[in-house]
Amino acid sequence: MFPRPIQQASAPAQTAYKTLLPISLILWLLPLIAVAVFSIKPASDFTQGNYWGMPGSFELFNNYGQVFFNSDMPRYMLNSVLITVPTVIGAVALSAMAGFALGIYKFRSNIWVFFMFVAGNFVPFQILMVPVRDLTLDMGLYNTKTGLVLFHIAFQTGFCTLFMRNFIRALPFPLIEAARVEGVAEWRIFWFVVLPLMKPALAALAVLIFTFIWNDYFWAIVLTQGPDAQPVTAGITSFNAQYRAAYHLMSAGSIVAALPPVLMFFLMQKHFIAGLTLGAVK
Amino acid sequence: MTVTALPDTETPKRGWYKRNEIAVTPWLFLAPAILFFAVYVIIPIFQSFSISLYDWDGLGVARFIGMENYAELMDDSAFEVSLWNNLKWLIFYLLAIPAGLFIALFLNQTVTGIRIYKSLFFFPFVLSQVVVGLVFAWFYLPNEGLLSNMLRLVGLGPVNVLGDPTWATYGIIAAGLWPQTAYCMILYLTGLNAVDPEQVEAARLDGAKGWKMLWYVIIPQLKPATFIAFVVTIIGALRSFDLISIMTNGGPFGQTRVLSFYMFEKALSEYGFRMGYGAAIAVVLFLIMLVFIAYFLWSMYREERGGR
Amino acid sequence: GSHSLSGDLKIFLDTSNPAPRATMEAMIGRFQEMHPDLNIETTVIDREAYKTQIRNFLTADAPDVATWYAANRMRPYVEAGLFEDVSDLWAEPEIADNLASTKGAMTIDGKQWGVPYTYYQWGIYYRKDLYDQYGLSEPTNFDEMKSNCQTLLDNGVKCYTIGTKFLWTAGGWFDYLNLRTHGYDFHMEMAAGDVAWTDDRVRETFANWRELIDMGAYVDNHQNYSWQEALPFMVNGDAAAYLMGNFAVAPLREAGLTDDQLDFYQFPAITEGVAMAEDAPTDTFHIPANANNKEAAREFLRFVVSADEQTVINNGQNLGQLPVNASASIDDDKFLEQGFAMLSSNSPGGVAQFFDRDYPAEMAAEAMQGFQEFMVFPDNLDDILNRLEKVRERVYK
Amino acid sequence: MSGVTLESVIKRYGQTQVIHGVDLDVQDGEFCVFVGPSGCGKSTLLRMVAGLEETTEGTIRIGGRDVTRLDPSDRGVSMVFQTYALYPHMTVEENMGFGLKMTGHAAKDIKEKVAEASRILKLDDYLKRKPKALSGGQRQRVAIGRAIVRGPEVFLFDEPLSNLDAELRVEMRVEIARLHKEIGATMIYVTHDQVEAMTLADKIVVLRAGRIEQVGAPMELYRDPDNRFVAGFIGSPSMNFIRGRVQGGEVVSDGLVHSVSKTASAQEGQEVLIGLRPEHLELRPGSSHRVDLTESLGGVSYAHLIGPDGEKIIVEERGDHRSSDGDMVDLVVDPDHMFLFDAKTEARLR
Amino acid sequence: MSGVTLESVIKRYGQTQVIHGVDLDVQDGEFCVFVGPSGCGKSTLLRMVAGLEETTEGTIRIGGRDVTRLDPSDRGVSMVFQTYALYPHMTVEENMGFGLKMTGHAAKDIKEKVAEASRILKLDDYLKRKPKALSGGQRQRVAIGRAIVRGPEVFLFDEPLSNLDAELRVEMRVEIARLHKEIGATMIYVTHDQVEAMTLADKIVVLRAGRIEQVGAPMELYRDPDNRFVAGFIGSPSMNFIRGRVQGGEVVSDGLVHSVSKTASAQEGQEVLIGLRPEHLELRPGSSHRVDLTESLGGVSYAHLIGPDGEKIIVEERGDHRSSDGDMVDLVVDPDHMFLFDAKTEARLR
Ligand SMILES: Nc1ncnc2c1ncn2[C@@H]1O[C@H](COP(=O)(O)OP(=O)(O)OP(=O)(O)O)[C@@H](O)[C@H]1O
Ligand SMILES: Nc1ncnc2c1ncn2[C@@H]1O[C@H](COP(=O)(O)OP(=O)(O)OP(=O)(O)O)[C@@H](O)[C@H]1O
Ligand SMILES: [Mg+2]
Ligand SMILES: [Mg+2]
Repeated sequence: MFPRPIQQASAPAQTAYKTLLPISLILWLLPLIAVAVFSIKPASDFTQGNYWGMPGSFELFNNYGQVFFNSDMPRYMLNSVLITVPTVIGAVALSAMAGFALGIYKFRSNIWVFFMFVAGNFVPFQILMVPVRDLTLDMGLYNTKTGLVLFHIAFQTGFCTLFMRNFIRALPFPLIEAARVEGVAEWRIFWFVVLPLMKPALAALAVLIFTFIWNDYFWAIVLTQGPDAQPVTAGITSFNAQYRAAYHLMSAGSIVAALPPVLMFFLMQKHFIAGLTLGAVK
Repeated sequence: MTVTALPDTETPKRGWYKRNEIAVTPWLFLAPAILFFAVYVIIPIFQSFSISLYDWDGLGVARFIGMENYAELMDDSAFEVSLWNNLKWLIFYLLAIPAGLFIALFLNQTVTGIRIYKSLFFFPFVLSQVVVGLVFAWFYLPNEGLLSNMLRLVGLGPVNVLGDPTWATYGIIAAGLWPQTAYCMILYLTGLNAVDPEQVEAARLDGAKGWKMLWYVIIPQLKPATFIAFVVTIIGALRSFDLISIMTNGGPFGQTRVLSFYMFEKALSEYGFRMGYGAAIAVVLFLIMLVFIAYFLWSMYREERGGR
Repeated sequence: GSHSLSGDLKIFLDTSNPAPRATMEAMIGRFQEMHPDLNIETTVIDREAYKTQIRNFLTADAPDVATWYAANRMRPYVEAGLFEDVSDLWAEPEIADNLASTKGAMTIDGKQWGVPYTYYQWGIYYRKDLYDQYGLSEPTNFDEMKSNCQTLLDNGVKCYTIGTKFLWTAGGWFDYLNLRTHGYDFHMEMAAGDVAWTDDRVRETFANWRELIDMGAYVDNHQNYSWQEALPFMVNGDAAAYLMGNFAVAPLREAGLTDDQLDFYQFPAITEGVAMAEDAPTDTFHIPANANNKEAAREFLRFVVSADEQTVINNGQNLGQLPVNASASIDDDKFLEQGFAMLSSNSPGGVAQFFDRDYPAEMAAEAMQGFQEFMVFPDNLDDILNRLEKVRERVYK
Repeated sequence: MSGVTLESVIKRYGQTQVIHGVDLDVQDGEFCVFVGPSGCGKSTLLRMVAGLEETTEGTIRIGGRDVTRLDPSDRGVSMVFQTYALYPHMTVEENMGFGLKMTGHAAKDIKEKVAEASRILKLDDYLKRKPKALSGGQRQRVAIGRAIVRGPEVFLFDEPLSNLDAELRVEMRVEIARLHKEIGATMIYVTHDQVEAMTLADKIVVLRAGRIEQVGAPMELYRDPDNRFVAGFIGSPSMNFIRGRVQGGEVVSDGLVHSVSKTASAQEGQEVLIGLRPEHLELRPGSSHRVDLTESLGGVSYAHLIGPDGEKIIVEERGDHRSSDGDMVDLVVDPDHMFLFDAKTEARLR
Repeated sequence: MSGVTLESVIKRYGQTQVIHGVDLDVQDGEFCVFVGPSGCGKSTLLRMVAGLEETTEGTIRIGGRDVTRLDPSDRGVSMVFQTYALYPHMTVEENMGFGLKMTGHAAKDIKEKVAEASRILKLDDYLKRKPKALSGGQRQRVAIGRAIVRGPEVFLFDEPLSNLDAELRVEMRVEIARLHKEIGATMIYVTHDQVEAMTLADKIVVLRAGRIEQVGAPMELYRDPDNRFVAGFIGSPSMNFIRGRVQGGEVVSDGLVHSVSKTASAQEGQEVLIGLRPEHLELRPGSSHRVDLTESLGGVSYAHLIGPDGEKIIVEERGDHRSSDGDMVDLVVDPDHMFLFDAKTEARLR
């Protein structure tokens, strides 16, 4: 293990390390802590220039109440859920199938189809902006959650397929051969053998895609408008436009918007990190 | 175990699908993904190429103008600024890699609670860039901002990071480095986990210590993690949009634009009606990215040839 | 409403700030009462976002009524055939007679493409208490303006607050400096692309502006702030005045400034003999060409411009702006009264819409960015003007 | 009858041919072992029988039926993989019954067959466990159980024991031998462990580079190899080879103190290789060979000799007298246990 | 002089003690092998000598110097790891020279030493390759080369051959033996393969659960084990154990047809275990044991017998007569080759 376990170091070094840990963490998360503190401050703190001091009064309920009951934030949050969840399901389903096809079968164009997904996954998505917007308009899906969902599914499929295919490829191939010898039909192999084994990958990917989509801002502003369809990232900017310079409310709004992926992260931490590294390092 | 117990399958009575099951199945499984991907990703890339040859305001009729948009780009100082900023992003965003490595090394210990520390250090990556942008914009506020306040403590004047064209881009990059460093850190943490402990021990017997150990033994073994960190960081750098949009909206006077932001501005923003011009910028961005995509695919191809 | 309407009526609004939003919703409520069978659906979109989204919903998911702005700002949509020709409404005597003053701003190619619902004066809102404290009075010419400013600066107060992050506020300063230096006609010649940005007359305008900049008249770091974020400087007394539209009054009052502290004056004269001209942007309602319920939409437009509604929605409790209907009455709000007086009697030069409404979009975008740069780095002027000239040559091709 | 017959079977991967026309007849109920060095095509051949690799040319028959173009599942074979290939998400029971379930057998039917296989393999206590919770040997048994359940005509094993440690390997080897006795099905077994080959096989097929070198019962190959390759491959430690020449009706070699009588087919003057198994050599004090190194395992020790030409020879020693490093010795050869091979073709000279 | 001395060496991981006070003296130039079952502490002990594990208590001396608290690189030891632990990103040459480079030797110097090691290990052709492009045996050689280059006083090996296949293992074993002869350094070698232990060691240390059971030369342990554990551990196949009792001055057992004379220290009436090595047993037709299975490896075969009480006994058979499955036989015991152990303490009764 590198660096050397701190347990083998001298006692002062160990103490130094253990004190340094929380200090560095606080420094690292300072911006975030600031926002959290902002979000419970009263408005008067800001007009009086008390940005970084102790809150003048404790306004947690007021501020968050304002966000939840006096703004469109709940609607935006709901939109985000309605966009994110179907996208996750769709992208994971499509890519599981595609990953299965690319990971298990040998056919001549296999690698090229695979590369198509990989390359597509890495394009700067801005290049898609104009045509995708037009396409969505043409299909009558502009400013609908469906339009956003369809696009996200398609675009995420590139990344997910890369991930799934590598995962499936790392499964022991004899499992598939054993099933074939036993006379199991191909789609049943997918359903009964491969899919159950992909559970960790599915979970990891689902969490990962969830945060990606939840945090998407660019496509939200390209393909949707207004609280009917826009997710919370776009919502937060209009929320901010509304409460410009009302830092306490903006902070509360930002924290509310950031909460679901953060919760997701803490609940599914193991899968999440597995996802990042599986998807990436393989 | 008699022959009669076996299904009578010798004759070519089997259906076409059954006979070609292995050949057909992958395509059935691929069909939906390919369809979606083609419609929303592949075809639009080519459409963008074609739109870039038109003068089109997105409302009326498009007019074919050949390479004129590109010719204009050559002479567009805002484009030049964006290009340089993209370069800055590319270079300085890569700082996330050593920074991530550093933090990973710092955290790669087994003391109580270290898992919590690791996840909290990773935390910024989960936040939306919109939130990160807001947070850092406040952090940088010229008078009230925490940064200025801290500088004041050490006797330095307040700085207006985002208002100063020479510093604004770096300020945004620094904001971007925050989550990106967290990402690289996680990659390196898992990479460090995979470093063969016996090799570290062998190196200790060989007398390698500290930096020498890191440089000669550890870093070379972290190559896969470094490669991925490199890829995601490059992609992140070229895609940077959210932060700029939130933190400076391209300003002051357009000095923090990058290509992706500039094309959005030209094509879809309040005063932007030039779809063709925007598409041309996107194409340039795509071509830059293509260098990296090609490199990535190439190294993947090399690996694949070794595989199954 | 003479007869009852039915079906759906989709209305898109960009009045996202709390006060205007409430005003509009209340007005729509009254319209709803008159037409109970009509199913009205209102969508309020963030004002900044609205500006980019309008072209999408006009082509795709068109509402029946949408807010927008007059003059050049509506030209792209008119030319793309996305707005309904409402010349028929303008032919109705009720409108023809009462809205004559704004007809020009709504006219392109001899047809009218919408109706105005409000307009407002621009001018300088200032802290009367601070002026009094330092013994200053409302300036009437540039020299007074500068000397006032110097006094304030000597006392550690900035003369003007401004937030140029979203650029357009700088456009207001250019408008006024240019209108006062060379007059309305020159300003409009420039808008039409007939004057080079490198023209000496243009440089004169910038030279005047530079005097203010060099004095340090503006708050520092204005490039970081939106117009709302610049308000606290004035509220806190760090800056004494704000060149802004009348919509700034509401948030300033909300922030605690009383009418004793807050006052208004017309932007002072610069070049002697140049007739005073003002910016008075007009906000408008349009019927998208793709609307479904154009009958109801027309009825709604009639309703909006009616004298009664104009009186209500523009009063001090609501928009706090000026009614477009000549028969409407103006609220007894001191700013509205001053504004109305100014526009009706003291702007012989003419009334402009606003920089980004009078100038073509692309030109406006580049120019306002240049203004911002100029305000931070006045030395870059030559460079900026050359750049703008290049854009002009392309845009007005 | 359900033997397996290969007729001129050829396998090509693109341009490279890896199986060069193999003819083989495995009798019903026979235990046939494929051995050969790594990469010689053992697995490929086995997988062709299973139907997992397409047969490029030739015919494969199982129980008389031509199965060359049939799907794996239609051939009536079961296969046990080197890595067991157990479905990790299913219990032992489900693993064994999975094939039957997928091909639409009744649940009761499946249960019965699984129960029987589990009885044979003593897996009753583990039926509800997942493979992860089993030891290597138990996993191996489940893999075999899964093969049994389908009641195939032919069992195919691809190095089934190579992932087990030495001790378990011995144990499972004995168990497979018992299983074969008990169910009597035809079995084809790939291994590179020659102890397994020798102890399990009714018939050993020695492969080299995609060709069959020799087929026969284990002791047949040990006693009567057809060529140098087979002779060297079967038996451990390997047979020693000494260069020699046929001269005056006898075989002479610098490595041997005395010449020995030649065999019938050796020609006068022919260059030959003399094959001598370590266990058939004796040492006596002498001068021709030097003991370079001795390794003692207790009951037996191996003396590594260096001959006059520098060739290396291993001699097995038992009993109480063992030579020690540096001794000079002569080789005593028992002519009955000597093999002659042509030095060029490496074919046996009988 | 550079022997290794351990004095009351103890290792604890937190609360659990895994080495319980080991005293050991390895002479300069000696080849010392640690054997023992998995988890007995072989690796731990070796790594304590290397300095890779801290020594909780006790003293370790190398060449007389107390190195207990020294850094690994300052102890003058080199280690060869089970997985070779070659640096994958360096060529063979760089791998071997890395240690010298780290300690600041001149490039020329390094080159020379690498060249010499590479000559000894015949690695000249591979110097520019990366480890990935080498076979297992070659990698092993590089690992050894890396150890040699540093010119240590003591070589430490932790199961260096366990990742090689059977054939290569034999080859490399011989090579390590040669290397020891050639450079004559002190070597400590961990293995669980008793053939390696027997053939390589000057001195075998048998460990069990963190304690030394017996230390001695290989044949000493084979011929004169101190207890049942050592007796069962040394020798392959393992010694057979039959329960017996001392009765009337003789040892009687159901498993033996005839009773045999007891040894001096066995008490009348004592329950004993009779240890019999497979190679020291002979069979003759009889009735006490049934031949359950025979395995023939050519020169030798093993008969698996089942005794009257169901106990299993393995007998090695050579020569032309071999028994076959199902034969009923009796065991013929040579009293000289019989060991007695106390049934309870399992100590040898001499
Ligand atoms: N898919 C393939 N494409 C090309 N060549 C292949 C392929 N699969 C196997 N081969 C080649 O076929 C030959 C036989 O391989 P096979 O796996 O049958 O050997 P084996 O005898 O089983 O070896 P081992 O004992 O190592 O398992 C090898 O030379 C191998 O390189
Ligand atoms: N880091 C550790 N913490 C706690 N116990 C440990 C640790 N490392 C080893 N042990 C314990 O110490 C004992 C000896 O382990 P060691 O690795 O030395 O055994 P070994 O004889 O080398 O076994 P093997 O033959 O399997 O390599 C084992 O019981 C093991 O569980
Ligand atoms: Mg094989
Ligand atoms: Mg060990």
